[in-house]
Amino acid sequence: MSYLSLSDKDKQDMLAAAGVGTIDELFCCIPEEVRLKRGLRLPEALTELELARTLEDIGRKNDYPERLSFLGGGAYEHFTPAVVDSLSSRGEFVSPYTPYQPEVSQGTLQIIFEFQTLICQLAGLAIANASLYDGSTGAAEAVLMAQRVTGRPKVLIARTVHPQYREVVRTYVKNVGIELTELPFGKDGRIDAESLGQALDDRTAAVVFQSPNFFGVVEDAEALSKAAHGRKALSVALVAEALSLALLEAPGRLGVDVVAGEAQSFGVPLSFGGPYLGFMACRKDFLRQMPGRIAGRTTDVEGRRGFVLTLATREQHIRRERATSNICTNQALCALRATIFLETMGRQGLREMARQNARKAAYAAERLASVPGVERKFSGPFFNEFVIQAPKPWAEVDAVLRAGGIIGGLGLAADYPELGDAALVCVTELKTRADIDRLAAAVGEALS
Amino acid sequence: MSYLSLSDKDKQDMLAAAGVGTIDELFCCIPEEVRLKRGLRLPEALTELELARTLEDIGRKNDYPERLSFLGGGAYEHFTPAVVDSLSSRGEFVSPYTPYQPEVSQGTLQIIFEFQTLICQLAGLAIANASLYDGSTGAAEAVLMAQRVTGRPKVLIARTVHPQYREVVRTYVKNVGIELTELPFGKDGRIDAESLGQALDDRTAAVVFQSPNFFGVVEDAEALSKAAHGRKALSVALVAEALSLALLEAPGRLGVDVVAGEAQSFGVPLSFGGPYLGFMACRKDFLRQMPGRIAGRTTDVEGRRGFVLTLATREQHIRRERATSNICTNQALCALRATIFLETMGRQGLREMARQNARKAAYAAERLASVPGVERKFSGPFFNEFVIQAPKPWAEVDAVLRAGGIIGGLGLAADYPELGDAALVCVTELKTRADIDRLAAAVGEALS
Amino acid sequence: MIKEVREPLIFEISSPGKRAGRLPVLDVPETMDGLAGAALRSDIDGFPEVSEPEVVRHFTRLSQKNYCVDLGLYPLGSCTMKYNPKINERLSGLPGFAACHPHAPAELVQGCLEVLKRLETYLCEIAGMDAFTLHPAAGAHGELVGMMMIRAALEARGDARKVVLIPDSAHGTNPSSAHICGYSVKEIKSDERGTIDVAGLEKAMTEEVAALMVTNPNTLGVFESDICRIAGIVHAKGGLVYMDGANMNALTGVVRPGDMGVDVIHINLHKTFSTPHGGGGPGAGPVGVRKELVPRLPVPVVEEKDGRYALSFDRPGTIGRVRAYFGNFSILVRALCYILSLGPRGVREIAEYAVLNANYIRKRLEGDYHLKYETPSMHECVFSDRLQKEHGVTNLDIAKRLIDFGLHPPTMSFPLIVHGALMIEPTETESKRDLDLFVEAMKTIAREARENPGILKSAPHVTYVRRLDEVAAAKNPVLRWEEAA
Amino acid sequence: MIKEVREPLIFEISSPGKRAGRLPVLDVPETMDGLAGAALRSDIDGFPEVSEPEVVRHFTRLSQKNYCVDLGLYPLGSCTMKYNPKINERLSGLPGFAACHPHAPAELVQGCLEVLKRLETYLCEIAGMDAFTLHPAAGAHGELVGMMMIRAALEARGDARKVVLIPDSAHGTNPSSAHICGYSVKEIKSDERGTIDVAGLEKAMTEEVAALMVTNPNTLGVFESDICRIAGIVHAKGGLVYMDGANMNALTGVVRPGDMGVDVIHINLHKTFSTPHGGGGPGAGPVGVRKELVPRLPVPVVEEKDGRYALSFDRPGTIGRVRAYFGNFSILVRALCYILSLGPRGVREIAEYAVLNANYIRKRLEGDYHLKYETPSMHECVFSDRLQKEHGVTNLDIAKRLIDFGLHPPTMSFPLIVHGALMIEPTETESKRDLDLFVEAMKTIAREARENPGILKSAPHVTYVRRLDEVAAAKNPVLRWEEAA
Ligand SMILES: Cc1ncc(COP(=O)(O)O)c(C=O)c1O
Ligand SMILES: Cc1ncc(COP(=O)(O)O)c(C=O)c1O
Repeated sequence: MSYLSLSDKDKQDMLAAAGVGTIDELFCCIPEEVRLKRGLRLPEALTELELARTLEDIGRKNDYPERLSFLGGGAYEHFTPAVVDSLSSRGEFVSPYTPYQPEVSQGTLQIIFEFQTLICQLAGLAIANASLYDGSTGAAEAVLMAQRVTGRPKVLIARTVHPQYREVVRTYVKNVGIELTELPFGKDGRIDAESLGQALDDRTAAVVFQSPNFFGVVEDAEALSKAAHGRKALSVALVAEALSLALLEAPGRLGVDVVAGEAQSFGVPLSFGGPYLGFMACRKDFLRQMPGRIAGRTTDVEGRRGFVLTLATREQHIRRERATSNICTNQALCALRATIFLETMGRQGLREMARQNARKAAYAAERLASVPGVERKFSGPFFNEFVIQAPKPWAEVDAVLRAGGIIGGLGLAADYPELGDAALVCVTELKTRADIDRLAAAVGEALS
Repeated sequence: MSYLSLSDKDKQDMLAAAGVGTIDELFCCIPEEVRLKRGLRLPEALTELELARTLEDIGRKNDYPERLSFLGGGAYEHFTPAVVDSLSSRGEFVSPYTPYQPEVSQGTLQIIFEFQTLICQLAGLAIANASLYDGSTGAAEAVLMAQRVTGRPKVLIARTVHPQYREVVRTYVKNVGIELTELPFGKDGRIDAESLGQALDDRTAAVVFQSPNFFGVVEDAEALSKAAHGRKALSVALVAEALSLALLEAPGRLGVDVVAGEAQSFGVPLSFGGPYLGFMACRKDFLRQMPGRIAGRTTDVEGRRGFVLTLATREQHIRRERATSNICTNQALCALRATIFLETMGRQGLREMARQNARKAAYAAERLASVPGVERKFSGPFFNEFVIQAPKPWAEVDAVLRAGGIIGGLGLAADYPELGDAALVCVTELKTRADIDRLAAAVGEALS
Repeated sequence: MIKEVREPLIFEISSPGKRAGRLPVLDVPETMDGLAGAALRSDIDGFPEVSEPEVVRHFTRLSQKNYCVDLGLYPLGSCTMKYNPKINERLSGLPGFAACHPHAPAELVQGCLEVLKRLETYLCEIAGMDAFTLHPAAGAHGELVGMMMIRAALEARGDARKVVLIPDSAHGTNPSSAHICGYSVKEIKSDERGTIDVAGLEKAMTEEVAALMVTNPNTLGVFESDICRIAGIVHAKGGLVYMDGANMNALTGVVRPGDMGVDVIHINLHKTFSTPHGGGGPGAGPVGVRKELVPRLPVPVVEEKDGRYALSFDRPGTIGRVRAYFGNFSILVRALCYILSLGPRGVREIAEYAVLNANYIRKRLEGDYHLKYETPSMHECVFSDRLQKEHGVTNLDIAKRLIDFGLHPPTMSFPLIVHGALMIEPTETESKRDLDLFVEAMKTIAREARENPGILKSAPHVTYVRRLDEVAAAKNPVLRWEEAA
Repeated sequence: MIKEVREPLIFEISSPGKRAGRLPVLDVPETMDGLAGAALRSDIDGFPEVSEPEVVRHFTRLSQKNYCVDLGLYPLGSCTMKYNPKINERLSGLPGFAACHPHAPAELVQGCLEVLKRLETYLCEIAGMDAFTLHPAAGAHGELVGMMMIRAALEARGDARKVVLIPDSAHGTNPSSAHICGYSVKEIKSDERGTIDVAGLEKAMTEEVAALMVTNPNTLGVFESDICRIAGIVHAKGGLVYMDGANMNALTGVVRPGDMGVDVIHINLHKTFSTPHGGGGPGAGPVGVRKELVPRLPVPVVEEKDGRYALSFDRPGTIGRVRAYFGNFSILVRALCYILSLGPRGVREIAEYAVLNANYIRKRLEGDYHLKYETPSMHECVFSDRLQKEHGVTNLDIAKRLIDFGLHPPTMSFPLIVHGALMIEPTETESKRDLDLFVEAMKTIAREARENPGILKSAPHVTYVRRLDEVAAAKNPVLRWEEAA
């Protein structure tokens, strides 16, 4: 396939107009010695039909999609109304650039404005940005922002935060002199209050926790925020399962200063980990420290309401090395999907979805706990994920389940050696009672 | 799911405005005794998720799609560029009505105008309409039109015309006093010239043939047209495989007066037989006898070019019982798909596709003929289909092939008892050499 | 997005050598032997040559020159322009359906046959008929098939008869379909209520008459309250009652045609059952019949026997085949999806809210526009331009002016018994906000007609093209692009 | 379609009780025990309540308020707004890919891993590097990851150094990314050719300097002809050369960064490799490195062993993780599709035709607009508004006026070394017709600037909104809708 649009005649006419005889002459300023003297070593061009067959074959090599899976841990399989695909795939949404020219970008700009509003409503905070790359880099941006706001060097981060989010934060802070201290968890799967008390001091910029945390357990955001504020540190809540915001009290109402996280649950496909949808909301007074793009309302010369990208003075193309972040291109199309998803599910639908997740997870936890030898690891409240402990190494259980076409959960041995044979089980509204019973039965067999 | 858009308050306000207390009052003029006193006996409402699961389950009950199939005979599996789906699925194309208000329908109208042009170019005739239901009803309309044009009562139709097209024509003409005479075929699979000569007389309105005919054989349109014109009858060519028009001489150039047929091959999915795309092209002097909608060029009050539906005086909404046809809604969206398909494939691409069909069919015919006991039934030239004769009843061969995941062709015993154990084999550009070799090998086994 | 931009014809941007569509290199011998003896063409003169990016821009730009239901209210009377669910578009295109070949053996397409059988069953329940055929490709095709069955039934009785009675308010396809069936048409006048004049019908209904074609509610949006008496009169003389069900949207779940004496009915799935219009089709016009006419159904008929489906062809008395294969299948899938997603309550709500919305508009516009018939409205109401005519303004001017407000005009071409008709059908899926936008626009236009008729005459002002010269288009027809010689 | 129609915010058409999204009835006990002890909310204040038809209209209408590549030329400099193939959209969404969970065991997602490995391999060949990481989510992310690898490599040598040199023509993300890496930025002046002043560089290049970040071709569309000498200078002082590959579209198949002394490079797949911009993302910014830096690659790394793929985490020396999971996977699928469909020749044609189109525009507009640097252009050319300034017309006015012609404006926000910049990048997929439409519009505007500057000042005239007050937006920010108290 070629996507060029010039006929041979066009090409000749244009070369003449450009005052050259051949295209090669146009590359004159590239030193002869570095030019590539051979053709690229790439497979020969495929036609559309061959390309489709090739990719479909590669896709079929994935042996995961057909299985009954209870994987979660930062990426969630949720119902997505058909309107999300049909509307978000429109060329007018897919093929424009960042809305730098507002007069011809009112569609995208108004949608960002609506997205910011929806995120604020869910987070219970005053302002939100247009998106960040994903939950992990969102966490890193939140940490950097906390340092900018407080001018303090130390950040406490809970061990119950998504392991990969913690790794990314570590990578980001390495070169800017932020000390990370990890907060251990207790029997209930929540941050250990005592250790927090000891670690908190006047050099602490923020207490960073995730709720529901990586174990699916809901942290006590109110207590954590109180503790942080007691030392004038910020309370930063990370959210990996954004759907929980529809059911759990809004973090902003519990004293949280910054909410950052992952909104993939809102109509963005699993797609092997990306593209996903990082988001951030915070208190109004942090506005000028906020990373990423923000859309705002204004009027045109005739007084009509319109929307524009605003507060660009925070951003790299104006501030350069003094910008609040280096982010430029973000995840606009994913934010669009989320906006369509949220407005379609609506006030009632979104809460119903969240409730079904909680109830199905509770049912699954109970069914699994009734399997001889299996117990729930943590006593804390959970949303749609929970950790179970099997009397056998999880790898062995997993192998048996897999043979039966089931992916029962995520083994935690690698990320949490201290938990031994535990596994994280996720149950969303897409799992039927029969699916859950099938899992429980299979685990029972695997252990008998 | 419900697609209503009124809140309870809206409903109350509107009832009040309408001056009634309940919706039931609005049905006052329906006699009490006939009103339905019970709820409809239908399955309870399904949510989108349940609906999707239900339809996907039903779809999985179809055991055909995964198989290697050589079925043709009026419905053809061809390559369709991805742009056809992405563009034709746009709401602006899917959700408007017939373009009765040209100022807000220029998209659809210009596309019809382009479609008419493309059909004229392929058929080699002066005018074409905006579409008809499908090939079979197109054939019937052509027959009725021939009678209107000539005022003659008798129509000769070839036995080599698609059997279902012939049945539909028979149903249509039953009540309007047209006599149908069927023309037999010869060893070459073409209309038997002698019988044609005998059947043709001054009461004959038209000689109706299909080319390539149902056996895949290309009829001698020029000779048939000459013969028809010799008696002042019309030459009407039916086309079931529209792709053939890219390679075979344009019927209009061979003396054909009317071309009607099926353009499903141009980007319209098989979809178990419909919706498909009937089309008709003819000589300019038949314009006022043409059935169906036609778009024409005009100008607006500012002299800008625009398009409108025109010559409506032929149609039912003006002419009522004296209309050229009762057709109103046609197959506009399929015509749009065909237009995108043809403009994407283009002058070179479409001809290349047609050539590949002819060559792969020729290769398949040769491979199959080399299977001991198998022979090609007809000697006439063929495009992408041909009839083979097996030494065993085709049903038996078919059973063996099917067990091997292959649908080898369409048995002709039911429609052409006189052909005994013959089958119609179709090979398009989508079949690879390996597919064809696999078929030949399987047929060999089935016969050994 | 820009009004002034004129999109060229694809032929005008074509240039030699450009191409988008490509195929894999041929993997068999180059031979053309198979075609030896056939006349081949050397080229397709004038056929377009463009790149894929050009194709995409061409159609994306053209799409934006269309108004559509996805953009706003589309109150085109008698067309039931309701919302077309996106999920149905996806499901009707599932590979399991889209890839099925119509010649595939029945055992291998049980899913497709199940779709057909289920839809037939549900339509029977909704219309109160004994059987349905799904073959007809549209409403007019359904009328033809229905009248053919009536004729066949009468012939079986020994006399096909000669005449079909049709009210003057009927849609043009009715007389046209009757005509193709070999019947002559006799028009029945409407009375002052806009309904069939029963006395007149009684006179007209002779032994010569094969059937009455009645639309109910009729094209005025008025329910034929005497329908039972009317059916009685027709039946008494040995005739049959054909109902044009294009307006079923007013009745679903409330009253069933089969319960009011109708013998044969067609339904437009692309109206009542939400399958999209696609700018003029494809649709589907299933036909329902009473027991007596079941033998006349076109072939093939889908039959179910303990969970397995088969096609029956051997049906003495059938009118034969009316279309190749099995009708507009993917349209039928959409209709099935729609019924399944609505359920019994939802199907009744179609009629309830369609009628509520229409009556809301009627009440709000009474006084601003003339209403020829005071009779209560069902799913649509028909105003006329009589009050505006005094200012030299016609229904066409009103229609074009509505476009300036971002709205689609009502139907004007019929019913023929209302001069300067404005036939308004909002459908049940509209929001109060969109209904109010329409009402306000119509009220503004009524005022403009009095105070500033010029602005109506020159409308529309905001479209890519202004008012188009339809007379010139018909006078010297240019129906295709031709290479400038 | 109508300019005047203003689309309300969804919150403004919301009303209590309306809903679109519904779920099946719960099939497990109603209990909330699992959440006992957690603080729950009773509602989501202000959250929208609308019907599905309303959602569809809202977004369909909003979409028509956007300009996009599918509608016309989008000559936004440095953004490479080329055609995005539709087939790639379909293939990247295949269930086989879209349904894969990132925590799925590697044995069950071999297809996904094959996609990653193949793309890495092809990018290495195209850029002439030894390894690529596909983790970065965008160009800026790639810069950060690249600079982190440089820092880690230098630290391993014992000294991370303090400074990064960046030309004054560089994109804002360069200094910003260097800063987050803990480096201070020293600006390098451009010479009269618009390229790096080699003498100046030689002075600035000390042992304090960790790296030079060079964009080649630079943001003027000019190729850094001294690139080899420049690399030599940097390497001689123990520094590394980072190349911002956002402008790879000028080089593919013609010259490979790895062959001109570049140590680390990021590429914007959403530019050179045709993945759509989506109104601001998602994109992907893979980073390529030379052998010496391979140990620094972020984890995990995909490894292939006789046809089987595995993920390697245990890599001492890695900078660690830079993003959860494996990058913007579906974007990577699109890029792979693009490379496979173009092949060796097609990939070179990207650069050939991108440069031809840019030079065609440059030659046709020379004289009408001022060209600060006479140096030959590659894939884009940067004019300025100097000639128009004499008439009080700025590049902003020119940009807004282009909108009236149905075209998108060029880039104006940089390079900072050209005041009133008009950075024009047509890309290779444009047709001569579309290029000529742009050239004619620009010429008309140049004339208008002289004869009728007012019409430029008041532009645009044809859009849904006219020129917007960006100052007011920043002065008192309204960043979300709030319920009118
Ligand atoms: C009352 C009535 N009857 C019949 C028809 C014809 O239906 P179709 O256009 O599907 O052939 C229509 C279509 O507008 C109609 O309004
Ligand atoms: C030269 C240059 N470098 C870097 C970037 C940043 O890339 P991204 O927006 O993908 O982060 C851009 C984007 O415009 C650019 O033009």
